[in-house]
This record gives sequence, C-alpha cells and structure tokens, in this order.
Amino acid sequence: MTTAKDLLRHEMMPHILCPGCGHGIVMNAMLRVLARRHQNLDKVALVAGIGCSSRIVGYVDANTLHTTHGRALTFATGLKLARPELEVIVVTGDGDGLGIGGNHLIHAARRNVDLTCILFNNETYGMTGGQLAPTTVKQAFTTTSPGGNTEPNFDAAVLAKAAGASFVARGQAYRPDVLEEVMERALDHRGFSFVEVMTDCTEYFGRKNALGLGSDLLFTQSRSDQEVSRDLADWPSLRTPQGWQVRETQPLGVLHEDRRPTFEESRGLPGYSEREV
Amino acid sequence: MWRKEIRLAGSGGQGLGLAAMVLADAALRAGLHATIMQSYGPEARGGASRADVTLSDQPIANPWFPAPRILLALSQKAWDRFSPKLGADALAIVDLDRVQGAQGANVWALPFERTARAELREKVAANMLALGALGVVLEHIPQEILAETAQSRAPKGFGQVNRTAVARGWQLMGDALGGIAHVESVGP
Amino acid sequence: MAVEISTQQLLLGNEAVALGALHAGVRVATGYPGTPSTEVIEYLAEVAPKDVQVHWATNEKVAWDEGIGASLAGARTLVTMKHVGLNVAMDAFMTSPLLGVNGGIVLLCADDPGMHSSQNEQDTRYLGKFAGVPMFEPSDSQEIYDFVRAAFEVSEAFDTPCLVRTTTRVSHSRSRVLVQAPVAVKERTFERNPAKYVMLPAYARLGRVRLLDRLPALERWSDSHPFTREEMRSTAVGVVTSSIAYQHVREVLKDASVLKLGITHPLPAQRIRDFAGKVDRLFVVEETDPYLEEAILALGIAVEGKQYFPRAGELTPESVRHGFIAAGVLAAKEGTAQVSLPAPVVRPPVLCPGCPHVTPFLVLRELEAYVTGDIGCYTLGASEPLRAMDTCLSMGSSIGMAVGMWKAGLKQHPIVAAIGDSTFVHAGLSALVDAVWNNADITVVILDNGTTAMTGGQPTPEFGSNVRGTETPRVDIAAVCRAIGADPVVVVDPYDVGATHRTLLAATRSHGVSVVITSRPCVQAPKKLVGRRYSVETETCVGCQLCMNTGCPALVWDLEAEPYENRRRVRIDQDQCTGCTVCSQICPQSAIVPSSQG
Amino acid sequence: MSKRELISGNEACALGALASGLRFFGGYPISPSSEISEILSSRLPRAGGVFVQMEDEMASLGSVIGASLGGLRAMTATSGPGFTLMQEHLGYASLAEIPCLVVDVMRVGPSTGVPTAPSQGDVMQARWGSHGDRGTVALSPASVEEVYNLTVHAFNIADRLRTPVVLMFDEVIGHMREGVELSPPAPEDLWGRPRPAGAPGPDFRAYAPNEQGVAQLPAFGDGYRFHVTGLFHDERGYPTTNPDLVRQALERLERKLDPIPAWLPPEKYHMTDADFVYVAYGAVSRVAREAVDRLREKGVAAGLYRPRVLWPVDEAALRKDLAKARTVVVAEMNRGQWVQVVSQALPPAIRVVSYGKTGGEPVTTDEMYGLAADLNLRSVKSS
Amino acid sequence: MAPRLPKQGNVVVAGVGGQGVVLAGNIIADLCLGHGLDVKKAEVHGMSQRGGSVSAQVRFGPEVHNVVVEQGSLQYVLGFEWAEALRWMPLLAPDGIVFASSERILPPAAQRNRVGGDVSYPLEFLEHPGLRAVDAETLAKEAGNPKTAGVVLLGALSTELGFPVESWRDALLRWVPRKALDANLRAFELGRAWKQAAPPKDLRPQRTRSALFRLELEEAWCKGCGICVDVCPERIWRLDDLEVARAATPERCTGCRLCEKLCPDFAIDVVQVQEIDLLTRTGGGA
Repeated sequence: MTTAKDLLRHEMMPHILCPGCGHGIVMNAMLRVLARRHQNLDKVALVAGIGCSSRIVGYVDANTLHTTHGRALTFATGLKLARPELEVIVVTGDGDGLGIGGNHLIHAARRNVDLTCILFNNETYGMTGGQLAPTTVKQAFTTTSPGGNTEPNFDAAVLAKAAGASFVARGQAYRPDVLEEVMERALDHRGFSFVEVMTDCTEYFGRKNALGLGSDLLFTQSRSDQEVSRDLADWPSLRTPQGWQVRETQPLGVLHEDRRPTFEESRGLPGYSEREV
Repeated sequence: MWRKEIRLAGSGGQGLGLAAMVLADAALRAGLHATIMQSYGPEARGGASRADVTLSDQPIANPWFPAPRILLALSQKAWDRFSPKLGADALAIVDLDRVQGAQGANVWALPFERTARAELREKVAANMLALGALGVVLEHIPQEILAETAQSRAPKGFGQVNRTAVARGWQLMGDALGGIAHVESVGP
Repeated sequence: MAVEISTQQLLLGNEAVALGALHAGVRVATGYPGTPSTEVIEYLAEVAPKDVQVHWATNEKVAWDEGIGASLAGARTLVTMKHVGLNVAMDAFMTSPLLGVNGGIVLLCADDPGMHSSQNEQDTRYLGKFAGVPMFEPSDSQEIYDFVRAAFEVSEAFDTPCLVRTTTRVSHSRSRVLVQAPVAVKERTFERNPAKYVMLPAYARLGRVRLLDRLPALERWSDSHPFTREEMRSTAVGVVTSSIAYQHVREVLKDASVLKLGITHPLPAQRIRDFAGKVDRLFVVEETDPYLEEAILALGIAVEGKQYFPRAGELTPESVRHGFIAAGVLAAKEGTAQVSLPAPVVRPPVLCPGCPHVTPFLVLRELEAYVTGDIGCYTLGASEPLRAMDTCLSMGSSIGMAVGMWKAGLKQHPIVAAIGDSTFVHAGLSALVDAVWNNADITVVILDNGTTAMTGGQPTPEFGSNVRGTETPRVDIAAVCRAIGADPVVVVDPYDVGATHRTLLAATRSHGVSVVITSRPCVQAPKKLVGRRYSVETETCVGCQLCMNTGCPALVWDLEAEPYENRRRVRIDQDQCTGCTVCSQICPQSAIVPSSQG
Repeated sequence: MSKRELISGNEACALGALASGLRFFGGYPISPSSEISEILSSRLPRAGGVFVQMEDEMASLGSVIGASLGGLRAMTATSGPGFTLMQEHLGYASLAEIPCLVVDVMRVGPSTGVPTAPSQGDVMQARWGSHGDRGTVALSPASVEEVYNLTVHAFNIADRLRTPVVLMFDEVIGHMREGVELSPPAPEDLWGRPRPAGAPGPDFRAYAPNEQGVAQLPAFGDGYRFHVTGLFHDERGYPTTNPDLVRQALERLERKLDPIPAWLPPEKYHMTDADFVYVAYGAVSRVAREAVDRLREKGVAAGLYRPRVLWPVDEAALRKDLAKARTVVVAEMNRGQWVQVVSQALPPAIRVVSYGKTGGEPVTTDEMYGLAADLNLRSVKSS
Repeated sequence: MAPRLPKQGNVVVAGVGGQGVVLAGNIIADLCLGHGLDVKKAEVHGMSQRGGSVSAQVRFGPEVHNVVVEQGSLQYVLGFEWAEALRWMPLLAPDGIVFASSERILPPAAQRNRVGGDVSYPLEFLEHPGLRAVDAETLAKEAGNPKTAGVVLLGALSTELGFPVESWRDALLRWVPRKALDANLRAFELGRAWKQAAPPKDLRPQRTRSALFRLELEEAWCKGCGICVDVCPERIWRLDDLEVARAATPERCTGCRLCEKLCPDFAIDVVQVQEIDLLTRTGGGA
C-alpha cells in the first residue's frame, strides 16, 4: 500500500526546512493522509504561496503549483473550477495566508469553493528571517518587534469561520494522529475546509523567544485544551494568591462543520459528481 | 597589489558570521580594505552557511567571487559543498575531526574543535582558533591586531577565551607549517 | 494540663520520649523532622501545655543551638533529630559539654539501622562517646520514658548535655508504659558567666578540664546505675547487649545470662568485669558497629561478637540465631519444609499520583542535564522510570556538588541541582551564596511543595504556620534567591508541562547561577488535594506509553482492553488519580480527558 | 586609516534615513531588503518615529503616503515583487504630489526569481511601471557610503519637489559590508517642504504651484481643510475632467523634476580624453572603474560615465558629456534597460554597445576588461 | 470448635502505603491490651508509605520482649493486598494462617516489559494450606464504603484469633472514625462471614501476539534535530557526534511510530519485521 515516502520527489530531498522545523512534521502527516486516499496523486493538486510552508509542495510528487505571495487561493479557485474532479489542497503559512493573503482567504471562505486550505501557523515570517506575523502572540520577540510584540493577533480558525468557511478545524504538529484525522475529514468535506495547524519555527521564533529547539518546541507547544487549563486554574496554588493565569488555549479538532451549497453547486457546474471521495 | 578572497564555511551556530566580522575588522585596523558577503536565506539554514571575506591593500570593487583563494571549512557539509569549486592553487584549512576526506597538497586539517573543547572548555571557540590559523597564511594582519579584535568583538564573557584561541590557532598552524615557513602568496 | 496516661495505652517509642520529657518538666523542645525521630515533636506539640515551647527548627544545628540557649537560660530542653541530623549539629554538640548546662538538656537521636528511610546507618554511639556526654540506650517505650526523665536529672547533676540514642525499631514500636507523677522543676534563670559560657580558647581549656574531671564521676555513676541490669541464668553463655539487640537475645537464647546496658557511655566497666567473671563464654550482640565489643576488648576481657553477627542492616531474630548457631551455642534448627513461594513483588516507593516534582524531572531528563539531587521525596526522581537524578549525598549538598562539578569542567550538558523547599531552607541557603560567589554556571531547581513531605508533611518556614498550626511570618524563597544574587529567578507551575519546559530550558542556557522554583502544593500533606480526575479514552489510546514515563502509580496497563497493534493500552486508576493533568498534556493522541463523572 | 566601521548597504540606508529625520516606516518582509526594516524597527521608535509592519506592500506604501500627508518624512523598503505591487500607489503619490521614499533592493526577477541574488532588472519598471504618463525619480548609489548620502538627497528631492523618489540598488550593495565612515548631514543640508503661501480660508488653493511648479500642500490637521484625490484636480484639489487642466497638470508634474539631474551630476572618471567609455551605474560601475584603470595602464583612453540619477534623464547633458566618445559600452545586470536611454540620446556616429549580464552573478572586472580587448565590438543591434 | 482465648502469639498486618495498615495494627494491639496481655507493636513510617510496602507487627503474650516476629513463628498474616500478603509467607509458622485480600495493586515497576507486555506480578497462589483468599474489595463495597476493606479482613481474622466478638467491636468503636462507624461495623460482620474467594483471575492474560520492529534511517535526510531522541518512549534514539540519529537499543522498539510521525525530514521508517507468538516464541514473517 502507498506510504508517505512514496509520494515524495526523492530527487528533490532532503528539503530545505531547518532542522526540527514543525512544517516537516505537518507535511509528514499530510502525505500519510493522502497515501491512504490515493494510489498516486494524479488527481491531486497542491497549490502554495510564498514562504517556508509553501516550499513543501515542491517535494510532493503531485500536480504542484508554487504561486505568488498570498495569492495561492486565487490560483486554486481557478484550477478547481476548471477541473472540479481534482482534489485541490492549498498550502499556505500564517504570513502568506493571513498577512498578504488575508483578503483572498475571506473571499474563498465566503464563496465556499470546494477547496481544502491548510494554514501552517508558526507565528512568524520564517523564510525572510523571523519577522512579526499576524499570528504572533503579544510580548513575543521577532526581528521586527525587538521590544516584544504589542499588536493583538488573529485567531485564524475564528476568522475563517466568520468569513463563511463551512469546515473549520485546528491541529497541532505535536499531535500527528489528531492532525491526520482532522485533515481526512477536511478533504472529505464538500465546500471550503480550513485547517489551521499549530507548528513552530525553531531557527528564528524559537530561538528569539528561548523556546528551544525542535523537540523543546513540540513540548512547549503541547498547550492543552480548555478543560485541562480550567482545572489548573482553580487548583489551590501555593505562593501566588491569584493562582496561575490561565494559559492561552486553542481548542483542537474539528471546530465547525456545516453543509452549504458549494460555489460549483450554486453555479450548476458540470463534472462535479465525478469527484470520487 | 595584494588581494585575498577567503570563504569561511561551516554549519549554522559555529560562529562564522562573527569570525568574518573579526577578520574584516582586524584588516581595517591593519590599514587594509575589507568586504564581507554573508550567505542567508534558505542556504544559511539546513547546515551549510558561509561568509565570503575579501581583503586587499586597494579599495575593493567587487565583494563577490565565484570561488575562494582560501577556504576555511569547519563542517563536513561545508567541505562537500565548497571544496569542488576550489582552484588548483587555492589553499584550504579544515577541522580535523569534523571534516573527513579532505586531502590535497595545500590542505591543512587542524584539531580546532578538539583543542577548543579540551584547552578552552568552550567548543564554540573553534572559530577563533581557525582565525588564528588563517592569520598565519595571510601574513598581512599582525597576530596582536587579530587577537585584540577577536577580544573586543567577543560576546559577554568570551573576551579572554577568544584572545587565547587566536594565539593558540596561530601556533597550531605555525607548527603544521614546520615553524613560520614563508608561504609564497597565492595567485596574482 | 498534663494528659493522664493510663497504663492501658501502647505508647510509640517517640511518644514515650515526649512524655518523659514532659513529665521531667521540659519547657523548650525543638528539632528537625527526620525518620525515625519526627513523631516526638509532633506528639509533644499535641499533649504539652501551651506554655511549653514546641516548634521545628530549620535544621539540626540551629535546633541544638536553640537548645543550648534555652538550657543556659534555665529551661529544661529536649532536642530531637535523626542520626545524619546529628552530623549537621556536631560542631555545636562537641563544644557544648565544655560550656556545661543550666537547665537540663537532652538530645534524642534516632539511628536507622537497615536504612528504612535514610542514606546511611551510622552508629551514633561513637558520637556520644566522642563528645564525652552520658549516653542512654533504651530498648522499649518504658525504658525510653524512664531514661529520658533520668537524663534531665543527670544533665543538671553533672552539668553536661545528655544523649538518648534510639533506633527505628525502638522509636517506631509501641509498648506499654507506666508513668510517674511529673516532677516539679525549680525555676532557673540565666546567670552571666563568661568564663563558663564563652568558649574563648582560655575558657575552653578550662571547660575541657571540667569535662575530663567529670568523666570519672560519671563512670562511678554509670557503674552503680540500676539502668544496667544483670539477669543471671545459666552461666555457660553470657551476653552483653543493649537497645533492641537485648530483645532479640531474650527471645533466641532464653536461658543465657544477660547484662543489659542502659547506659553505654561511660560504660559500667566494673559491672562488665564482674559479669564476665561469672560466665564461661562472653558474647556481645549489638547492631551495626562493634562499639561495645571494642570497649570490652579494651578492658582486657575476651569477648566474641562481630565475627558471628552481621554489621550491615538491622539485627533480626534469624541473624542472631544463626550467629549463635555458628558460634556453636545453639544446635542448628531442623530444616522446616520450605514450600516454594512466589518471588515477592518489587514495590519500591514512588512519587504520589499528581506529585508536583514529576514534570521538572521529566524536563531535566529531556535536557540530559547532570542532576545533583538532595534528601526528600524528590530523591525518588532517581528511580525508574524518571531516572533523572545522578547524585544524592546529604541534606543540602545538591548545590555544593553542582558547583564542584562545574569547577571540574563538566561541559557536555547543563548542571542542575534539585532541592526541596524545606531542604533548601535547611542547608541550601549558604550553598546558594557559595554558588553565586563562585559565579558557577549552574541552575538550581527548588521543588517547592510547601512542606517537608517525606517525613509526613511538617510545616516549613515558607508555608506560614508552625507545628501547632498558628500563623507565622512567611519566607519568600524567590526574594531570598534574588537577594543572594541568583539571576534569573523564575517561579513556574510544574503542572504546566510547556511552561516548565521553557523555563528550565532558558535557565540552563543562561550563564551564572539561575534558580527555577516549581511551586505547587504537595498532594498528600499537610492535607490531601484532589482535582477533577482524568481517564483514558480507550479507543483513542494507541499504547505508546509516553504517559507512563511520568511513573505515576495511577497510570496502569489496561489488562482487559484489546491491545492496540499488540501494545497494551493504558488505564487511569480513578481512586489514585488526583487530576494534576500532566499526563493529558503529554499524550500525543489527546486520548486523556477529564473523567465524565469527575 | 580613520575610524571606519563595517556597515552593509541596507544598514547605511536605514542610518541615512534616520539622519534625514525619518519619522515613519511602513514595510513588509521581503528578501533581500528585510534588514532595513529590522534595523528601523528598533532604531526608529528611539528616534521618536513610528515603525509598522503592514500586511503587504500595497498597504505599506499606502501607510507611507498617509503618514507623509500627516507631515512626516516617510519611507518603505522592498524588492522586485513588492516594488511591482507598489506601482499603483507610486502613480497616486506622483499625481497627488505626496513626498515619500521607496527603496528597491533589486533581486533576480521576474516573479519569485532568485530572492538572494543581485540584479538591476527593475530600472525600466521604475520609469514605466505605473500606468499613464508620469515623471519619475530614481537614484542609484554604487557604494555603501553613497547609499547613505543618496538616501539624504532622496528625502531632500522628495520634500522640495513633493514627489515620490525611488532609491534603487542591487542585493550585493545591500548586503556587502565595507569599511566606511558615514558623515551625517548638517541640519542646513536638510531641505524642508515648501510652506503653503496663503492662510486657511475659502479661497485657499492647495494645489497652486510655486515658481518651481510644486504645489505647496500643508499637512493634514494644520488648520487647512483641503481635498486630496487620485483624480486629476484643479488648483483647489477638486476633481476635474477639463482636458486643458489635465494637460497643464501633467506637464507641470513632468517639468518640476527637471532640476534633479543638475543637483546630482554623474561621476565622470577619466572622461576628459576618453574615446572608449563605459556607462555603468550601481555595483557594475565599481568593476568598470577598475577596468578603466587597467586599460589606462595599457594606454587605452578609457573612461567611466556613472549616472547617479537614472530618472529623469537630461538628454542634452548626456549628449554633451559623451560627445567625444567613439565607443560607448553600457554595462548592466539586466538584458539592457538604461542602454535604450543612452542610444536614444546619442548620435548614430557613436557606437553604443549593450553588455547585459543576467543569472544572478555580479559583473566582474575581468569581464569588463575583456570587453575592451575584443576591439571589433559587437554592434548594439545584434545583441 | 470455638477458638480458645489466645494466650500469646503474633500477627502481621501488611499492605501498600495508604491502605490503613497501621490503623488495623492499632486495633489488634488494643484488643490484646484489653485482655490484660503484654503487647508490643512495630510500625513502618516515612518514605515507605509513598506507595511502597507497609507492615505492622503485633506480638502479644504474658510478657513480650521482641518487637519483630522470628522466621517460622508467624501465626497470622492480614494482607490488605495480594502480593503483600504473599511477601510474609516465608515467616509463616507451620500452622500459620494468611487472610489475603484478592485486591491487586500493580506497582509501576511491574509494568516495564513494554514489548512483551507481560506483568511481573505473582500468579494466584492457592496451594498453601494456610492461605485464605478474601474478596475484601467487594465485601467492603457491599458494606457501603470501599475504604472498609481492612475491617472486612479484621472480621475474617476474628474467626481465627479467638478474642470475643464484643471486644473486637469495642476496639473498632475506639479507633474507627465516627462518621464511618456503621459501614465499618457492617464490614466487620461481612468479614466474619467470609467465604473462600473464587480463584482470582490470572493477572497475566496470555497475550498471544507481539511484534518485532526494525528502525530504518535515511541518513542523508537526517538533520540532527533530535526530536526522535526526545520523543521516543523507550529512549532508543541517540545523536552521534556527526549529529546523525542512531538507534542505540532498537530491540526495545514497541512500534508506536512516534519517531516516524514526528520526524520533520521523513528520515525514519518503522518496519514491522515479525509477528511473534508469545506462547511459543516462534515468529512468522511480517
């Protein structure tokens, strides 16, 4: 049966991502999901923007399109409408997808084109050297927020849901099986599915915020879901009367799923039914 | 006129950026001209990172060069990446333990990291040891200026370590050459 | 109000110490928790009237200093500690006999042969002789009561501190005690007497002479004292013994003559010579070191002992019997039919479910740090599966050893000292000053659970209450560390795996002395804490066992569930789980969730 | 040698901007210009300015225009793909006469190209990138020190003539570190913006040009409530479709840039008797100068003509300066862009040769020297 | 025959820290004292309570000297946990009796063989004539409070240790916490009516299948990030001095694939080599 490794372009490997980069883990999970769904990726298109996460499509043996910064969703919309039978997956980063590409994200969600958008959120612009990103949390240090970031950050999942995405989920590099399950359901979903994946940048963001290297980031990333942090907050604390402030928590798994007519259905476009799932 | 194109190559975190700044700054203090072209972006990650330093007694028009006259390689990946492009008359200094398979007439393999770890208790000082060795071959930057620059630009708490490392590197290379034999200048 | 103890009740050895002291009119009692001596102070705090000062000290040396101070000020004083604790107090203990006393002062020191809960089984009797103080060795609760009362009298009579030495078996056994009426103690107060109390060399030399003059008088006192009991039976075999060994001998050699020594310094030399003369063959049966045997040989009396009886561990009826069989005194026991029995289960003590010490050790293991450990529950961090502690010597030595390792040039991995909050206040403070003074590149992790957990959860200075639970000023450890000069000093929640990871990582990478304080209350003591319990969603668990690396006893294999790819899935024992959430944060499958009925 | 420091081109640009009184930077990360924004992100707030990282390049120039209207000296820094996104707002700033500085650190294009390799491929885009006929200002430094100085001049030009100015240099100049000694401009060398003539009131004309043909716009919030639009507008700034007013405004906007070439004359090196002239700018001019020296040693009358202002071009001055040359080699790191300006300006008698090097590797002295040696030079047409 | 009033003897109560062993010891000691007997009791405190083995030895008689029980002279063992009861059997007198609760508390140390998955915990052991298995857990639940399992066992012991029932109940009244008194009394009665528990299930169900795994590394792709080193539950992976991952103890691999899934560079493959039959230790190819 096909394995993730079979879907790689071996002549291109090893890839350029830094040692311990979370993106590699997410790519690993994505290829395992695809390996379960397809013998080969003839009927799969990976469309990516510009940035570390977008470079991974180059290493996948599929129809891969490396577009311009922030604009992947526009190219993907055209490709999907032209060839509805293709399973089109858009790979974007937090800078590429929420920074320069934010406008296209909310419109793609509104249109509900049958695409699956996987946003790699490592809270920084990795490719250009660790600058501030729309998802960088407050007080975090980056090369363009040397005094600590003061801007509030997006919650990508909430934004996508508000813009009309009919499937919204969040995964974590540290929890590959949860991530695979979430991606599987996203690909099965008819309509715009948005998956935000918490991953991390070891070379810049990790180093500047003393979060450590690969595995250290994975463990610090193991932010738990709401129940655990609520439990921790109301436990008796020893020294600090106000107890430990509740850590910022991201609920994981499928956060929203509803069935709305996709753009293709509302237009009555042909060829829609051929897409076998 | 005297001109030397030098490439300092190794893996990320070995302090090559700092070594380039120290070398170029020492050249300025010795009355020479110097330029640096640091690699960055995807190449700098995933292992091989490099800094190209050009030294000359005349103003330097082009800081870029296709292949270096002197290659300093502190990691296997760097040696594998940059040694094929070396010219016949080029000269190479490599770390004995970290680089295997570096032979050739004018290739010197010296135990920079091992000496740094054993004598200076700081593995990361290998870059300054390598700089000391380089100083011998360049013959245009006095050891005192190189050591003094290495100390002044050292991160907090590493000043003395850097100074000793340069001197020790100078000695390592001197011994390898069998006393301070004159190295005829390479290239035009 | 003194509690009237009916003869009906069994008194724990340590309770008998407290009672003996109470009835001897003790006014000040202190010490440092240490198995097997802890219960004395706790029981005294319960039964003694409010005007009796009963409270823990921060360590054994301070306790003895307080004791001598109280004694010179006229109060009868009891100080308690375990054997290794006396090592901490030796500096003050050795010189105090030169000062002499005012109010009587008695040191209760409990040895731990067999190391039930200690890092060595040193024989404190040598220290009694070494200090030249009268030393009593009770063998059960009744003798403890009597000896402690007598010790106060002797202390005042001979102007010297007294030592009552027990062992685990004596301190932690219960037996009946007949009590006498408490004695009325005449009021004393402090009289300035620098010549006696200021140990300038000139005065100390006088004190030394006083000590030496006192010994012959003490020997005469010891020789004639009823606490040494001669029980003549068959004269073929005579056994000189003391403490719990006496009990073994009485059970194993029912008809042997026995000279039971209640006072083992100064030894009743004459009584021993007389006894030796009355028997054909003389034995000494004693635990651990040949203290009595050597002394008797020194008196020129032929005696057999340690060639037959073990030096290591506790004496047991079996080892005493084997000894006498080997010596030809007893016939070998006929072989009882040995039924094949299953190998006993290995059940070492483990950190409790939800113990706040687990996460820091998990992280230190990840960092492959060299961890110099200390004495406390967290010493269990060294055992499976945490395996995150490299050394453990004595109270407070973790920081000093870390500095030593750094000075020796250890560089591959970060050097981390792991020390509890109570141990830090006990002997860690001066070590931290030393570390800062040497600008060592080490990290000190203070495992702050607000109690001295290992010995049953006694309050600590930073917890803000004393042994009687009254409010006391709180010591802010973080502020103290900052004042000493450690930088950075960070307090982190050990139940937050991510934060602990980040904090420890940043600390081990900073130069100089950094301090990380993991702060969560102990789940066992002083009161049991339980949050919302967690359980494993069996169908999500893939049996990777990452959670079991925490070593939590609540995480057990699910022997009923279907294995996942031949690997056992995990189940959480709902009775033991305290809801600390650490396993749920570590699980890469998000398979551990709050129990529904939680 | 005096007190020299190892400074990169990008760093010099940031320091030059700070020395010129920069008070606003709106930018977006892009190789190879990120260092400029990274340095300003910490130094600009300390100088009392505002640094903001916008969501993309259009937003960046938009925020710069807004800040400039607020009266601050404002700039952004980008590279090829970002420069392309900024064209619409560059046109807007020209028409609405709003001073600002755009730094373009050129990398190999088109599209994503080679983000970390040098080129001079954006020169024509600077001139014609934005739609419609519009004058444009583009300066080209050739050393780290000159990046610093031209940044100061750029702000001066922008403020005095109320126009966007583009400062263009390639990745090598941006990232190379040289031993340089930067001399900050004296306060009197910093030109201010023309103050509005009349007092606020109904008949105040924001866009009434002064004698240099520059509208003397006040800053928003200074009490002159006035209208700014991207539509063609009359002297009060109100939209107009009147063809005459549109034509007049268009010519005024073009004419007002005329004095620029004179303010920053080109560098003429060994030009007095030269009949073989290299025309080169930016990094290429450095190796051209070295080639001239080597040719002079061989007795060849070689010279270097290095323009510092790429746009606007004073064709007459160009013709006069190169009159005596027999052969003119225009060497660039693109497929021949500024060479079209030179060949259009010079009489056919002078042979103009285009030497365009692409691929991301800088031109070397040996290449330039080799060109001259091959005396039967290729004619311009066949390239 | 009704048990005679005991004159002298010894009892050991054993269990795991926190099960109430010391309390049961006190009740028995109190009982003996009540009958005018001399009693001595040895207890274990401190570190061992942290989930380790705990015991209380009670010796009574006209005059008691030693505190600890000598080998071969132990008359009664009250085991609150199965393995802890078995621990004291070597000291049992020939006619000694062991009342052992069938409750098992699996120590973490008994669950270390993660490849085979078998538990190092003694099989049920019923051959010994003196061993009485009591399902104290169930009876305690019947009595209404699972914490009363110890008192159930005391009830069972009271059928052998012949003190009159009233004195057992008086001792209970004195020592058992007020609010749990009636549950404890019910538990005591249930204990007295104990029946030999059904042979407890074998704790080590025969796991027939297990698998062996081979770890493969694509050396050229490994960048030495160390994630596999830190994440492997069996701590198999190590970085060599050229910063390349090496499997130091591959035989301990349980096939959980965490290293394969969390490797950012696709460098690790976990290949199932063999499915071995645990019983016959023979293997079929993967």
